[in-house]
Amino acid sequence: MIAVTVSPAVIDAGVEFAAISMTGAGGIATFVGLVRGDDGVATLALEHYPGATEAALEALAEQSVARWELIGARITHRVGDMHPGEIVVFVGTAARHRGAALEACAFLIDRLKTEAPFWKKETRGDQTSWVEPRGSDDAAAARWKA
Amino acid sequence: MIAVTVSPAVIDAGVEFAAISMTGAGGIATFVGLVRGDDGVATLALEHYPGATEAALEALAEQSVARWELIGARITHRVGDMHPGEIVVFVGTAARHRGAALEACAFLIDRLKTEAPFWKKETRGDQTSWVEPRGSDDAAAARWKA
Amino acid sequence: MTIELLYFAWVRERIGKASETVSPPADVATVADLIDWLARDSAVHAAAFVDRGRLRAAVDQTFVPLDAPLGSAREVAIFPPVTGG
Amino acid sequence: MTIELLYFAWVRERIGKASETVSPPADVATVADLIDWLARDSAVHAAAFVDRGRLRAAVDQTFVPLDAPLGSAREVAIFPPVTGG
Repeated sequence: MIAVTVSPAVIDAGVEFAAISMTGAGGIATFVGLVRGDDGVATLALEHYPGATEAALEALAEQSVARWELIGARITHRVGDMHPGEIVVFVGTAARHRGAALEACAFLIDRLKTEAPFWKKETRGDQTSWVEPRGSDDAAAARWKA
Repeated sequence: MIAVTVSPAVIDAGVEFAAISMTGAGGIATFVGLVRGDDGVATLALEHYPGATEAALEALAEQSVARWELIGARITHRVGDMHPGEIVVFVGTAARHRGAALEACAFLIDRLKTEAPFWKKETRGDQTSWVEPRGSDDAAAARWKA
Repeated sequence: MTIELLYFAWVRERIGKASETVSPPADVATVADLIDWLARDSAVHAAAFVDRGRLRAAVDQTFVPLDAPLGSAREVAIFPPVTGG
Repeated sequence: MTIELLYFAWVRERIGKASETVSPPADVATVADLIDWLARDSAVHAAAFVDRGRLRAAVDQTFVPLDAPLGSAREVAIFPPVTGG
């Protein structure tokens, strides 16, 4: 079961978790990225490339399901304006065994960071700036090369 | 923030997630182990060693917080009788960066499996049997040796 | 050849629009050629594209290096490195 | 020396009780000695402890190998390998 959603709607972790756990799997791993409350960002704006984003996320989900024999993979990514404490992205994986679920979850968030066309803009006070890509993200994504 | 709970109460993933995400961290990783619905188990009974269990889980949580500089670690483990689809264990980690949260989450569930005094008994039809330890669990735990 | 151009993030902001339709000449064969051609006659485009190393592209929604051929592309997107998740 | 013994999982089931209080003689120095001493006079204990390789122990709630000294232990737990999570 693959489910990919890109939307400006607020992400409810409970709803997301319920969806990925309905697979009857023994292990569910999730990663949730939130707008951090500790570095002065008042608003985080997420821009994306409609159509290409969903395709990129679906391709990643399909790769993860094939590579780790997942029962389910779920990616829900918010776009538009959001605020500290709100969820930017939910990644959930369901598998018979925990190792597969945990690895696939790390794979999805690492690769999503470098392959899906999203761009973040932060507003701090009256300053607005686009987030610069991080070399550590490229390194994290590269470790999953098959 | 370390929170360890061992209890016969039903575990609500939404409540657990809300607790670990209240830390203001940028990344939350979770692992949830459920009673599998696909292998004929009608009842899973979890026995534990009161006192020693909580101490073992708290020691693991403290190790994870120190090693990955976590903002929070939460372990909630159910004991007593439970049924397919119900949550056996919730592990949640909160960190500034996703790599720390994901690794610490995998560490906690791997080590919990081999170091915390829990024992599982499965009932299938009218057959009851204690779950045998798996060599793969020992291997998974061993990879975290510092 | 008619191409729908899409811009995202600070590329979009610097160019001042999210999309435009262009008809480059036949000798514009790669994404890099297209960027050069756009920059040639427009100071705004030239400024947005000044640091080629910070540009990424997709042709018909597939991510490609800047030296990739346009082929019979209908949609070309130009944007900074992605920063989602 | 008075020791509170705790049994868990199938060790508990085979012995038929969750705990008992014992006073072993002074030459019972290790957990393995304690197991041998319990098995010597009780067929039920002997049967529960027959496969030493499948037994684990904790002394005063600290996990130890079977050859660990009892010291001045107040609580000794004997159980199978753990299978939680």
